[in-house]
Amino acid sequence: MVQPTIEETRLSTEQAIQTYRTGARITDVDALVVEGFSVYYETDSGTVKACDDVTFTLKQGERFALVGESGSGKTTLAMGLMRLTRPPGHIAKGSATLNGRDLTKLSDHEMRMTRLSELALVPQGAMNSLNPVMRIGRQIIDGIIDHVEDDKQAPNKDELDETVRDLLTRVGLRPGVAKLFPHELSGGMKQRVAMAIGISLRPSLIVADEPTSALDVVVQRQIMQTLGRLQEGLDASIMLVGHDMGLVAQFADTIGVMYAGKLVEVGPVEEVFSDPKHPYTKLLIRSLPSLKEKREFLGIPGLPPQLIDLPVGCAFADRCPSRFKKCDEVTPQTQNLGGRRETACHLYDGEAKS
Amino acid sequence: MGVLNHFVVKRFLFFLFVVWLASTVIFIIPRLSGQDPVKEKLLLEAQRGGAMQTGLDAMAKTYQKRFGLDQPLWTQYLNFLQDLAKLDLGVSIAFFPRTVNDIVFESLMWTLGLMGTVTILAFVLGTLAGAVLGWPRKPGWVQYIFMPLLTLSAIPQYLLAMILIFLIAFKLGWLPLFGGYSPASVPTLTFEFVVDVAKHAILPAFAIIFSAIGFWAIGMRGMMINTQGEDYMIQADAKGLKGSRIFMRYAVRNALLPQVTGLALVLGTIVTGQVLVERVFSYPGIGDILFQAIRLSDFFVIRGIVIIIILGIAGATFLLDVLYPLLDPRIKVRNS
Amino acid sequence: MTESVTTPDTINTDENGGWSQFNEERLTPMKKYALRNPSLIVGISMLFGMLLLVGIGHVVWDTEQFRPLSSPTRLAPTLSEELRDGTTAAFPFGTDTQGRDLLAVAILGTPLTLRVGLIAGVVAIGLGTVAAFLAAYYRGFVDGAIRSVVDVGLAMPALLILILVRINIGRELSIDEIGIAIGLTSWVFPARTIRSQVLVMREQTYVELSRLSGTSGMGIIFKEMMPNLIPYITASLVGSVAGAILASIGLEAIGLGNLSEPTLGMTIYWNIQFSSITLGMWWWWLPPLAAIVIVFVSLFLISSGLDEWSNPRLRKRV
Amino acid sequence: MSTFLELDHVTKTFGSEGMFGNGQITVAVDDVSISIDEDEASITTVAGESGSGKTTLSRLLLGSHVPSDGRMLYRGKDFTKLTNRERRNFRREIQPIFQDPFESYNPFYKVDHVLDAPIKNFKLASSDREKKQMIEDALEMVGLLPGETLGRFPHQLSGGQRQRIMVARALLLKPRVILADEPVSMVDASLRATILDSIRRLNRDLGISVVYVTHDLTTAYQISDNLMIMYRGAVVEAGTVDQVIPNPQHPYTKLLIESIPQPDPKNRWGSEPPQQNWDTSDTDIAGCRFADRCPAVMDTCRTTVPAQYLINKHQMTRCFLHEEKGVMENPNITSTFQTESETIKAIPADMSI
Repeated sequence: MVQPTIEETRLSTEQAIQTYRTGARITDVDALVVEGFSVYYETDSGTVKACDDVTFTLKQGERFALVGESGSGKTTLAMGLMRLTRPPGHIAKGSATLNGRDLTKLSDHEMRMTRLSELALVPQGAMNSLNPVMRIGRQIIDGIIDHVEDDKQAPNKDELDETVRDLLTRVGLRPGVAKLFPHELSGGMKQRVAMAIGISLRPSLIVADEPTSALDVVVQRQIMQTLGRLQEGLDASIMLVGHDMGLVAQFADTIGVMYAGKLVEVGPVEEVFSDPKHPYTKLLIRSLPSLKEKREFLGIPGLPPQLIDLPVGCAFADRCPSRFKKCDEVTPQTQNLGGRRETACHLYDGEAKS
Repeated sequence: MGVLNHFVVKRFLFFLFVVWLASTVIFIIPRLSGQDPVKEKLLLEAQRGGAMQTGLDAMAKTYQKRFGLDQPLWTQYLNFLQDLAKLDLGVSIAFFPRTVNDIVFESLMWTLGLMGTVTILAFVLGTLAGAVLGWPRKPGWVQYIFMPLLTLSAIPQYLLAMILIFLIAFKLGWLPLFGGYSPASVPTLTFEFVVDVAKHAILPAFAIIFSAIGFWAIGMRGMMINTQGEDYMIQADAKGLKGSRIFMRYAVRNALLPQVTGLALVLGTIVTGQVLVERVFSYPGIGDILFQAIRLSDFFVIRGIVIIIILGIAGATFLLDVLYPLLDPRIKVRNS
Repeated sequence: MTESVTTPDTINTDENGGWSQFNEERLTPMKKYALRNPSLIVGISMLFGMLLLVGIGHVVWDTEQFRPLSSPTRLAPTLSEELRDGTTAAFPFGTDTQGRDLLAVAILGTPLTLRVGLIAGVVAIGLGTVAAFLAAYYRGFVDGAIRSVVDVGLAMPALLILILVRINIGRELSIDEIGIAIGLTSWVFPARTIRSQVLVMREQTYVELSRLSGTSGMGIIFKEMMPNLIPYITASLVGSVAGAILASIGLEAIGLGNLSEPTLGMTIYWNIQFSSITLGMWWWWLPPLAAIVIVFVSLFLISSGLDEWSNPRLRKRV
Repeated sequence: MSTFLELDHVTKTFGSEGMFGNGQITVAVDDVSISIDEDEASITTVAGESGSGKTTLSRLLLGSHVPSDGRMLYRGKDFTKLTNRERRNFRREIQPIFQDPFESYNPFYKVDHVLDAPIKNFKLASSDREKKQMIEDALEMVGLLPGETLGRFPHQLSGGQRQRIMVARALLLKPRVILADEPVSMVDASLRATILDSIRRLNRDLGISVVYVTHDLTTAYQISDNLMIMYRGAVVEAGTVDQVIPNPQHPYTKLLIESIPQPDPKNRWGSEPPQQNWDTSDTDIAGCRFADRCPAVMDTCRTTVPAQYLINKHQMTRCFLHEEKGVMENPNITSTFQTESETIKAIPADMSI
């Protein structure tokens, strides 16, 4: 297996130091506006509302983390935004406006051209997301040449080779990797290749779906820091989908917490971690073990509900320590609590600001 | 490169091993039954007397000398292997003194010509059909056209051959009923003769292709459906690639791998099917010779044909094994 | 449950636990699924429909007329009672050049051919499964030896070996002997495919856990692996039966069958032998051919139905 | 105090040698000496990244792998020389909990099957009534209601429930040691707590020793007493968890702890660390395996294998930075796990080689 030399990566390390200047990165331009977005699965036993009525806004340059347990609908939402939902799933309602265009209204061809060029996916489990019988270089080039508009000249071989070399170097890989097959790379290297593909057309939004779930902590940190550095270079936004609250705390600017298909809380990472509003978020953060202090483990009692034919009311009510009568009668709506803080919980009824 | 050589050498040694073990089985079978088909055949001929009478002594002597039946078993075995190494398959009993090589190699050309073409054609067409059938974005009508075709694969090739003979050759009279070429024509490389041969080959070819296409299509369809679930297929979509590229370079390219492995596994079945189709059409290939030899109890010709076929299958398997790493880059590393 | 059972709570666990659970809770979804699997339903109905017709035939028809010279020769299908020479008989399927009643042949031949296939299939799958488990479970030398035999076997078409054996035995084989011989020569393919299934399963965590729970080698094979392999082995069995029928008909068509048995393959042999096609005697070759086609198509449908069952990915779509 | 299980200079290599091999050898476990005591139940974490050898080590302890070099001793007796009866005892006394709770179940059976099998195979119950009681007790011990779990198929339960049934299964066999190989890495964060809690209860309430194999130092810190850090087959640092986590001495341990994504937005990662170089095969490396990534690398590191240096009586490391502290007298790593009262001698540095 081939790895970049230490010298090669040290070059990039220096750039990485600038990664956390949040203020300088986020602009006030809306990159992605998601409104009432819903993905349903029609099954024999009923409609599964895997992702229901999700609304949020992602600013240009922002790192937005979507967290939740398995089955909470976070990956469904991400795949739905890319319009990669497979039958029997379908986008039931809502809109997702990326740079002023509603993705749900695009034709199939327009959507195909939008993928990678404006909206790129860095997939979960990069292990298998590369075609095992195709060289790395070719897999990077593929995406580029399939996005050349009909009336434009395709780049020639030398230009493409140069692009591949450049992309690989930028994600911290040796240019020679282009000639290798996926099985000749380690997990971390494959994830880097996936990132090189993701940024190849300078997208304005990168959807990173659990990009480091199968990797070791040191490699995970390297990958996330590289991803952050690449985002800086592109002025792009990132939607990080994951379940690891630690990773979110390290990486994201804004966090959105999903539970049973709904977005239950949104807010700046520092604020949500120090002062969570929704009881689910509170319990989730309380359950995280730390290296600072030893204490008893605190889980969240109970299990998430089945998503088929959810009853009216709050889906978290059964597990909620603050449950009261209204929780079983009215489905809570998202309310703004000032700044960018939002939550869908009846505890805050009456505190809403507009 | 060193690894590749290593790999080829290993496969070749295995090829030799297969041929050796198979030949040994062939050597043992007659010894197990306690019967001697050769002696019986000679007796039968002697009883009949007639035309063969004069040659019989010479034949018996050659037979004795060649096979040294008075010698111990292992000497016979070594002689057998020695002859095999020289590709000397012995002498025919029914057509003494013609050698088996002489008889078999003539018909081998017909068989190889037909079977080679037809197997490759059926594999390619069937794989393509299966690829389309297993593709979720296929046009709806494809299902209705191809699915009945798949059912044809369930019908044995030689029965399909009979139906074709009845409909096309007998009822409609469009193509010849049997044979490899018209009895009247002279086997030379003239245009007329080539056309004649082609006409005779159409029906047997179709009989084999029709039933084999379905077999390959079913396998490929299954592999295509399996491939749909792979992460790299989702990623290919997420990359915004053209449908045609995802189909060919991502789906088909990967689904093809088990398909090729499958080809190596069913070579034996292919040959058997071909042998029987030739019998139905009286096609002058190896199958027809085999049938004649069975009728005449010409043991050495039968044994020769079996050995040739085994050599062919083992050889083709060896070739596929050696070429497979070109298709699947992961093999070279595993090296086993 | 009957009164004789003293401790009812012991029934649903223990030795037969797997199967009783299988019956109670698994059957309902299985039934539901079967209805969505038309291949399986159609295949099974076709096969049993044909066997039913054959059974009725056995009862109502004089099957002794399958013998040569038992009937007038070269008679086209007729339902009329009066014949040219004055005898009264009906031959709805006609007769051949040697005076067999082709209806009697069809009634007798179909089950005979299925019998050869079934015997051979069971022998082949039995041997194949045992070899596969020995190879995959014990590994090492056993596996090496079995794999070599299998690889060599794949290069030796069963039909050719059967021809060699048959020539050397020098006498006609009975139907059952043909079945066993085919089974003995065609176990390598199932052995190979089942072995790879077992190899995958043997690496499953639950197998290792069972071993660490003190389950013996046999226990692991029969309790942990077998139940999950049953759909696959059943599908292989159907495939093997079809393959064996194909081989038996091939053997018969080439002239090495049992000349006194009216199997479908022998009927095909007589057809080829007497060039029935060029004689225009379509009624001679059509019934055996149709019977064979029905047998193969129904086996094919059953096997692809079972395939779909044992391979969930194929199951989802169709 | 008596030793239950001991690895004595155990090395495990994989790879192909001989005529058809390609000559590549992976050293999965490199000269490790540890022991698990019978009387003093503790939780010991074996931590490291993938390829560190932690899983191989756990398979060695389970008896699923045989050492390539060195010996494994079960109650003082060489593992390869055990009688059938002793081997059977060994099987019962050390029980695993695997990573993926779903794959631990045979999809053909209800979850009851995994609980029935060990009782039957080891003849732990004399009647069905007793068996039922045992199963229910074990389930209650891990916080499950028998009525809500028994009689169901694995896919009808949550990942947390499935994994807790696995803990209950191990419990039924009354083992001396439970070997938990990444037991929570495939379970959602909110469900992890209950599983780890039930493992900890086994240790505290029933006196069962636990070997916790993980890549997650945070949970390791929370539940374990002792910690071993592995890197490419070698134990590079070991000691009590309270000693190692706050004061890591090996550069690799430091990097590992720094890289943990802490759930604290105010305490973020530093700069990007260098990547690992897998170019060199295990057999090529003459010195310390971490040398090519080490920020504090010295010339000796590339040529000589560091010995086990004793930092203090609760911590040892294999790093030349601590050469002056002296080589451990007792090669058994677990000797650093001992309590305050016992003293451990180190050989002065100048005498060591």
